[in-house]
Amino acid sequence: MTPTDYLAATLLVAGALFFLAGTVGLLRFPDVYTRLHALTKADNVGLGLMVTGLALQAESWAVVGKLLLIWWLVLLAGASVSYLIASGALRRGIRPWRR
Amino acid sequence: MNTAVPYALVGVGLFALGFYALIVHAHLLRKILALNVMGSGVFLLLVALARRSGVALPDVVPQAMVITGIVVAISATALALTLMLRLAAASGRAELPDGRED
Amino acid sequence: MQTLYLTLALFLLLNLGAGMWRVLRGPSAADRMLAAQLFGTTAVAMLLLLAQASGNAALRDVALLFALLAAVTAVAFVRRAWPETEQVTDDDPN
Amino acid sequence: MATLTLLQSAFDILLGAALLWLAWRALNCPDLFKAIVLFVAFGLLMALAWVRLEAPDVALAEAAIGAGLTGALLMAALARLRAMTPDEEDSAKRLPLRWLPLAALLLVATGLSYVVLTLPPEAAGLGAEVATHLNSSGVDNPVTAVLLNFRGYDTLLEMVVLLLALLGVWSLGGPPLRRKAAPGPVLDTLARLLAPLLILVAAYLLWVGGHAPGGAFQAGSVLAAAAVLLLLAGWRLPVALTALPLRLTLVAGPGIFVALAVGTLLLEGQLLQYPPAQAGVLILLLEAVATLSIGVTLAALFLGGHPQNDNNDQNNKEQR
Repeated sequence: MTPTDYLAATLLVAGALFFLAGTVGLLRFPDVYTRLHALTKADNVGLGLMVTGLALQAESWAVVGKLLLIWWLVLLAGASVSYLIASGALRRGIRPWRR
Repeated sequence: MNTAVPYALVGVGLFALGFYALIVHAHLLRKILALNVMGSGVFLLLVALARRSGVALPDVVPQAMVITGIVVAISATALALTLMLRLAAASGRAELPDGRED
Repeated sequence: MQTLYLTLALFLLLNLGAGMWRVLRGPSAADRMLAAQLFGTTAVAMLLLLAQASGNAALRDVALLFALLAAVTAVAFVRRAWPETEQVTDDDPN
Repeated sequence: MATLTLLQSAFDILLGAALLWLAWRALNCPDLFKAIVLFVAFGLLMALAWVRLEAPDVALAEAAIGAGLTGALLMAALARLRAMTPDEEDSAKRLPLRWLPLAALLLVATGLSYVVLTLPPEAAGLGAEVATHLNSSGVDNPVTAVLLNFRGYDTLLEMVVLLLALLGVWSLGGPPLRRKAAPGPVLDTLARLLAPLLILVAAYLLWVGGHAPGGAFQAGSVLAAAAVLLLLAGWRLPVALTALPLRLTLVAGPGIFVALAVGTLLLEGQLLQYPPAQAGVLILLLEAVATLSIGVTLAALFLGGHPQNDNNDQNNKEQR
């Protein structure tokens, strides 16, 4: 294992932990808005860390480009869809959670 | 025992699950889902069985057939959904008459 | 590294299984859709890991398709299938 | 190495169990919307199963169709159904002899599993045959070679099936559901960004299909996804294009296939037997036209009724 490998492994594991955080948020948070918040942020960061880790191991720049494109697409879709769901939920009168 | 055999068994399971749901559920949308699950089971069985030897040259003919099958399945699903909607528009219910209520 | 890739892929699959609970539980349609969205992102990560583990570059194309198409089902939900009046009250005992 | 095998087996078993469980829940939970979401998740996991079975071509098709189009199709149908029948919940009537099909199917599943487990370990397939003739097929991807050269008649008939399904839908479907609500800036931007990318990826899949996983079906499905996204964002075809140009695009795929079949039958003496020197070009041409037809047909299937009914009174876009 080279230093790059160690760095990549650290990034991958960190990414996986963010995914775990996202899932815990999805299961434990009290309403749809907080769950949206947990999912979109944690998962997109998790995927970003994983993409960075995999990019360090990639065999060519084309692969790095594809990995970044995939991440960007997930960010775009995640951001737009979470906006659509949140505004739709508000319009339908689902009240945000208050302590 | 290699990768392929468990998936072939899952294919068998999916087929049986889908068939059961196709028989017991009255709602047509559920029947359409059941048909799709059955189809997925058959596809899985086809590809998994072709791959079970695990040799260097996997048989690609079943794979090609499954790709065709997936596209045919979605077009058949679209037609079935339209038929269901038509029936619902005509009778007010998305179920087949079962003869017991007449 | 191979072991790490596969371990992480397995971990993500378990994660996905846990997220399934939210699809079943709801309570609102939006919650179910949201969880399905999580599946898409997780599947992308899993595919990228498997691509690196197996050296099969085509799996990145599968991940690319997932990333592109994740939005289509969700948009279909928001624009078509989401009823204007949500009957379920969103109160979670947690 | 032992750890690797163990991890892979664990992955396979978990994935298989998840597939069976998802199918069970999707088919038996009372709420139809939940069933659809579970079915979409099922399609997603199916793509992973294809990956594990080393069938990336199938995984691409499943990803495009299972994860994208099927979900959109089912959601749109459910919305129309709800508009017609308010009590859409599946009552799951108690059949008097519910256990009878269960027992029969358990028997069938056991028998099938027994057959699967006792099959000889070596599959007597056509893998070697395909590999031998791959050089003369004009492409390097064996799946594309089978789909468009060795068994081109499958694909020809498949295009006809697609067209027939669309004819069925057009002759049955009422006017499609119309949402008057404006798509809003976010959805509009998303569609404007994603649709060109989807078209680009479709072209990439079409090109890459010659030597790596990809091809006309996958590309066509991605093209259809682009169209579906635009339709959902409120875009409609200009009225001028809904009559003849649309119909021509729809029949172009089967049409060029039939023309080529007749041509090869007359010149080479056999159906869809391309001269090896031109095979590569012919397949690419065929695939390009087929992609366009598949994409437009699938999108039209999503839209439901004939597009002319839909926008008699509209221009390029839905009223905002």
